[in-house]
Amino acid sequence: MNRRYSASAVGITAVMAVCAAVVAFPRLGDDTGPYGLPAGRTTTLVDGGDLLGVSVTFYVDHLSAVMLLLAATVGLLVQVYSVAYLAGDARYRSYTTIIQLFLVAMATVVVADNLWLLVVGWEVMGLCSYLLISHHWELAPARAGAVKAFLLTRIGDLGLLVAVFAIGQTFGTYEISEVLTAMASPDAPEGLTAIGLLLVVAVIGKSAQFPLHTWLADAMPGPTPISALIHAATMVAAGVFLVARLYPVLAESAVTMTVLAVVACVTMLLAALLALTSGDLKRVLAWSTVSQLAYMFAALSVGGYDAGIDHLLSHGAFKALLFLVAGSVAHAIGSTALRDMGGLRVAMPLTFLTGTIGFAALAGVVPTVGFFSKDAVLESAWHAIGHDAPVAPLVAVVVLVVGLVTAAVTVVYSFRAWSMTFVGHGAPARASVAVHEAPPLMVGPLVVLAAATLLLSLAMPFDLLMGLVTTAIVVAAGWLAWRTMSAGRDPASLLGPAQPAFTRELDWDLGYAGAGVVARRAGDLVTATDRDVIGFYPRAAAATSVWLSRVLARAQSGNAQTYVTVLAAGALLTTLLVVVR
Amino acid sequence: MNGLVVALALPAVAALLLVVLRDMLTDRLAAWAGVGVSVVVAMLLLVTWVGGDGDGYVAEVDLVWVRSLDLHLHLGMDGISFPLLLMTALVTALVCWALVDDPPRGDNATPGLVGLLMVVLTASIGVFAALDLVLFFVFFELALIPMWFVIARWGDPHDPVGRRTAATRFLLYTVVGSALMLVGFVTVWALAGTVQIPELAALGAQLDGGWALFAACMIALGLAVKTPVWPLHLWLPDAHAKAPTVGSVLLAAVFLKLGTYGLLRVFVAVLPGPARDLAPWLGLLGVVGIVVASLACLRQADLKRLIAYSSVGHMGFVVLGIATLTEIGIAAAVFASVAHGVVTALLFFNAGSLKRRFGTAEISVLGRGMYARMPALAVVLAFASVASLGLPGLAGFWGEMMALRGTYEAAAGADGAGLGEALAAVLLVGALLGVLLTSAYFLRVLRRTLQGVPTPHDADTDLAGSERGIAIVLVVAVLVLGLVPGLVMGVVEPSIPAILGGAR
Amino acid sequence: MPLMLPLVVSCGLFGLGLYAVLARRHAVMVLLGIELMLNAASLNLVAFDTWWADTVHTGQSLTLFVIALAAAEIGLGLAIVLALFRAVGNSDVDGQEPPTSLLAEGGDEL
Amino acid sequence: MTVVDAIDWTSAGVPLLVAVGAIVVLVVDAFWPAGGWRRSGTLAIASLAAAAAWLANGGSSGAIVAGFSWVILLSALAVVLLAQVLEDDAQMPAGESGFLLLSATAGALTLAAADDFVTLVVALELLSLPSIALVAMRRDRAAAVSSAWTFFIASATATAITLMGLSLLYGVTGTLTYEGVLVGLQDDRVPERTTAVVVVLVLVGLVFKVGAVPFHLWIPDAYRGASVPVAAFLSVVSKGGALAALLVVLAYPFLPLQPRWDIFIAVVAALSMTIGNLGALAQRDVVGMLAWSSIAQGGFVLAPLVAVSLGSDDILSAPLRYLAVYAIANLTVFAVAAVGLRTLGGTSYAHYAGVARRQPLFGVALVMGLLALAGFPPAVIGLVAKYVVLQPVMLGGYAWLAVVMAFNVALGLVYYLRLVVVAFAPADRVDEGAVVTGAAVRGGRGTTIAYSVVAIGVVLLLATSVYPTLVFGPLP
Repeated sequence: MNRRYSASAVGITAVMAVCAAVVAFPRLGDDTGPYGLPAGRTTTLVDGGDLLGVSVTFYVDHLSAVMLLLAATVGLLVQVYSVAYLAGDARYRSYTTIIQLFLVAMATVVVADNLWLLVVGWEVMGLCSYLLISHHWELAPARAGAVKAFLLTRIGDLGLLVAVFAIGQTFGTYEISEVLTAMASPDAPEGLTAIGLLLVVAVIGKSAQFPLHTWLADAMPGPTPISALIHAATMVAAGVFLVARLYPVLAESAVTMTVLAVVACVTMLLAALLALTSGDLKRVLAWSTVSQLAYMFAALSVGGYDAGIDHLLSHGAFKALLFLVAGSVAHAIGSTALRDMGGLRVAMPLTFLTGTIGFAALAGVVPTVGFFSKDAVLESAWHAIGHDAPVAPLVAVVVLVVGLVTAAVTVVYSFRAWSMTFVGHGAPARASVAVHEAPPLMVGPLVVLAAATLLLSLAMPFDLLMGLVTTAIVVAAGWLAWRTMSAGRDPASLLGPAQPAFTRELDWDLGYAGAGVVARRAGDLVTATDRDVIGFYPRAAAATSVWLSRVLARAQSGNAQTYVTVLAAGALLTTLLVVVR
Repeated sequence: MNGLVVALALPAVAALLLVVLRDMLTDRLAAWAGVGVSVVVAMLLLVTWVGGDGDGYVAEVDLVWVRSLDLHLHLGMDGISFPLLLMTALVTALVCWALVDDPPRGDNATPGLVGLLMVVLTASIGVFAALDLVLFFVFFELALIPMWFVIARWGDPHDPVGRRTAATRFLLYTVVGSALMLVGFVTVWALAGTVQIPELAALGAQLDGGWALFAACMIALGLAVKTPVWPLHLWLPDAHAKAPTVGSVLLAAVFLKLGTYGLLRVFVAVLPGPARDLAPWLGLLGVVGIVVASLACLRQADLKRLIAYSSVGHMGFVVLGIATLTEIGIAAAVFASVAHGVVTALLFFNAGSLKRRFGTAEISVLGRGMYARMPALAVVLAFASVASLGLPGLAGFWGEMMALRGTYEAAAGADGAGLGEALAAVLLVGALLGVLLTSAYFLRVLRRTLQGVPTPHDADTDLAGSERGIAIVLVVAVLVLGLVPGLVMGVVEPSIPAILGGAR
Repeated sequence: MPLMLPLVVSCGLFGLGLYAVLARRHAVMVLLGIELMLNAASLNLVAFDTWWADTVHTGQSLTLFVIALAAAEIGLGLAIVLALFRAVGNSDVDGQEPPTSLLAEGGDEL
Repeated sequence: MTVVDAIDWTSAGVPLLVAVGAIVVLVVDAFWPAGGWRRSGTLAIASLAAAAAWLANGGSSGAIVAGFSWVILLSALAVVLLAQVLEDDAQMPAGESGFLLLSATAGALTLAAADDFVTLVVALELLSLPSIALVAMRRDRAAAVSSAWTFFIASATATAITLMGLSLLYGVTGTLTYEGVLVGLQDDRVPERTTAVVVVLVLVGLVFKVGAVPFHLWIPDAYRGASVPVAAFLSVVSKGGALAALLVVLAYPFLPLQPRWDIFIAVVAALSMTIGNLGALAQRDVVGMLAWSSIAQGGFVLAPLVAVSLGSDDILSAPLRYLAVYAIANLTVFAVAAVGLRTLGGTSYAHYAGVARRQPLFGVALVMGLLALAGFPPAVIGLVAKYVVLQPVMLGGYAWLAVVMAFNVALGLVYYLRLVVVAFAPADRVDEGAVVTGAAVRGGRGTTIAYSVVAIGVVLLLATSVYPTLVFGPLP
């Protein structure tokens, strides 16, 4: 049953990937940077009229091409991986269909010229994310996580909606290429802070940045390949893409960029610390994703446009790899909790090898792609100090410092997760069935992504000074982590008394729960108001009518003199009426 | 032969024949006859529209009806009414189709029920096509009593008292409102000396001052009950919840649109000056409706009531769009009306299917894990919910988006907007909160019913027969409206000046 | 004769008649009351006729009509009183028909 | 010196012909008593037809009066036809009934055509006294006499008040012709407040006949006591005559005081429709409901009178137009009640449960008749009639009255529709035990004739609903 579907699923995805490649490769050379006149190609399919401003137009440039290739590659690999991972799953068919829908939506977002088209893709991605997170809808965490993911990203989406309104109002067009042209012209509009802040709200939701950061970790009950595709490589990175796409609009306002930088710094460190204390491999990876996305935003906020995009690409590769590794491990031992793991390097050598490459990239170890791209980010912050950057030098300093600290924390939690998963001995001893290497269809994508993690380095820039600094940090932090682990202590304990708070993820969810309670109370209030206040008047009117009706019927006593009394009194009163008037 | 007149008369004749020949017809035959008539009506409307020269009103007829009162049989359609007309005919066809497999209770009751539905169809076409205020009013009222019978007779079989109460409440709310509206119409006549809508719209700007405001208030009250605008919405949840599926669908898809259409055609176009005075209030009530309805939805235990309340919210967007008095807002009103008709019809058909199976639409009774128990039904319900919560790319989004955009434009100080900048900004935030809450309650429904560990039930049977066909048609319609919004916008856009002409 | 005098008398007559109609229990007294009210009007008419020196004597002619009407009314009234007496057995005018409940039982459809 | 103007035979012809018919009926019945209902009916129809022919040949003083006369004549014709149903249960003596019916009709016609308050008073009594006698004549019900007594006392008191008013009016103006009063009232020698009181006193008698609150208490008793055709007569012919007189009086002699009496009419109208509708809400008997409903309808028909001072023809004819529609609808429903009393055995709602299923004509008649009274489609004509009476009210700027009317339209629908619903109750909802089948007999020929009134009413309502010009066109 599944085999037939799987062949077609992979086939269709492959065709889509090829199409994406055909579209993308010729445009890889259009790299004009953020401020240049749009160099990409604009294609119009349907023109939706002036009033609505919706048309089907495409704008493909270097940025789109990179994103397209990333999405297509990871998508195809995930489809292949899922054939084995979800073998025997009753809902495999809907699963693959939704993945394809997701890939179409992602492609729409990255190639859209019309902002409404982008919005459509943007939210369809959110829907697919929701549906795939709740793939195992029998499980309460999956249902809860899906709802949370949808609602929190929807907050951001509303920001995007209003941002698009504002762009339309300011620029008189909804075409991105025309907006960029307007920005590149000498008489570019000014006062774009509002638009910029609204866009920041949009990306905060989609990319799970502080303060809407919690949904991504809760999205982990979804199937692991989905985490790799949607919640690591593509959808969450769409926020970064959006900032990059409309970079001139955001960069026009220092306020916007400062806010973005602050959000990125807070998220970066916070998520890294949460990753350090998490007891679940997938949650560690999720928090690390949040943290790494913050790196990208940090880069963009200090003017490191290329660094941000490079880190997006490299992160897409190594985080997809890590999630697939986690999936492979979970597939083998049936759990994603770190305490259930350990010593898997023997049983799962290939997974171990590729996982090690992935963790190394996350930690920024030479010569993985993570090393280069993270250096680029930090270098752009360094460069922003004293040069003409979108933010004040002080902000750039903060970004640099926080980036370096986070790099150290990243090393520690990467080492912690890696060693708790693969080193020592635990899982094989505890597992009821023999743990063995994942099937070839799963290992294949791991190898491909591991190779990409190493080979993409060739395309990355290199800055010697920053490389030395970060390598020093990696060595020092790695040594610290190793010392702690070999002393038999969890590196999370390095946080000291703050550790329990981070383990509880700072109780951030209480806020959302509180909002939910408030909404439900308000709902009760509204229902009661409808019933007892608004509903009172018609009910009272009806009851009064019926009562009066009975009174009138009773007044028909049949007594002629009563009637004449009323008649005479009526004549008197009506006469008075005329006199008084 | 004027296609519009034929489309108006055909269902009426069909209703008469159905009632007269009811003993000769089987249930299925009567239902198919209803489908046939509605489809023919839809075709006629389409052909007439396409054949129109696109200038002014298409298929306009203007015959003297009551000479001494200067009342005319004045009909015509333009870009505002045509989408609603077509939607009405199609939804009626689907409603009749649903009766094929789900005949009403009672011996050979379908001919009677389809006859009533045909009357409703005539009435709705009449309202959307009328260009004479009194004619508009006649058709506006014509649909009421048939609908009362539909709800009171074939409503919830488990609650005979409740369904009659709900039907009566629906009737009385609407009748009080519409009687006041008649007072408004007469006031307009007293001021302008005519009841022909095109003439009134032409001299719209001259109708101003206290009496015009009085007329506008009366008219707005009547239409607000129908739309419904908070706090005049109380008839709606009961009526929808207790009505049979066909009734709920028609109420939601067609009846509410009579109100919104009236707001456009009569309120804004005929009384632009007072409409501008009242717009802030209308907008405010619209947004309060959005928020309040979505909060109420969070606490509904009955699926049909929930969908009904969600209609209040969606109509809030329509009202908000109208209140902005911007071009985009007017377009939003029409688009959202059509989209709401299609999406909510799908939701109600689905809820009706469930109620037919389980005897109730209580979420707690329906059980969990419907994805596994009734996959097609569950997927359609999920699709409809997602469309209703306004996912871009589906029908529900564009109307909401345009209404919000109209509000944004007002907040940004667009010329001629009906809302002040500060108020518009507040309303925008409120409406956005409503959007978020809308997502929340629909996800709650999906989580409660479709997901979770399946609780198998004897009544679990997936969509079959006409249910399946209806779902397919509506899903396609939702997708088409969502993916090609320009289709409707192309029709609506040229007619917007006819509505806003006086207001500018 | 000053106009005021007949007017005052007429007012008194009318009041008296109305009182009789409203308060007297006996049917014949009620009929008498009606007669008094009609005559009060007649008195007015005649008085005004004189006061206006009406050449067409509208007041007087209407008075004649009123007398005829009064006769007809009393005739009809007495006939009804008679029928009442036959049906009920006395000519007290109140409580002829026991107050029946006009609210029939039955489901309230609306 | 001519003290009496030449008698205006053109106007007088119509009521005279009817009055002559009345006497012929009485005389013929006195000498050849065996003729029964068929003969008295035939004679009555002949005299009404003769009057109609006279009217058709221009026998009227004005268009509005002619319109009212037509409505009165045709309604009386319908009532005469309807009265044939009484043949089958011998409730009333045929000859006397025919005589009284025609006398009262003559009174109503005179009332409409009067142009002098003396004529008005005589006509009023000519209308009242036979009506009271008709109520009292029902043999099969003791309550008939007592309700006739109520009717009589109330009517006599109202007449006395009107006469008192007239005597004072005479004192103020020195004349009782309409024209003279108009001139006299324009004179401001007498304080306006005083003349206003006088005017209201005069109006009491007429408003009483229209049956408006607070002069309405006799109506429910009289309608329920009288036989159904008589109640129909009271509700249409008697009301129509009084309304005509009221319109003429207000629009012509009393016009100068319009700023004073408008509040009287408006308040009475508002009270009538509200209290009439409220009273009807509790009724579970067709005739009882129709009684209260006619009070409410009286309010609707009075309302446009507030604006007669605006003087346009449309405004003057609004009450007439409403009355015509009301007459058709009300007579149709009364016909159903009259025939129903005979064939279904009673007039309570229980007798009517599911009647539409057994007798479709009744079903259609009730839908069209009741909804026309309520002012709702499919009885479009009723809705247009409501529009017609709203027009003058709004033109006059009586917004509050219009709003009251609107609320009453809604209130009225409740009880009108209730009977429709009862009649259309599906077979499975009709509890067979609760249905009072009573003397469910196929009536004799009299019933058949009465049945034809139902059919004619239905046809008229359907035709005018499609094309209201049918009824509004011929009227001024």
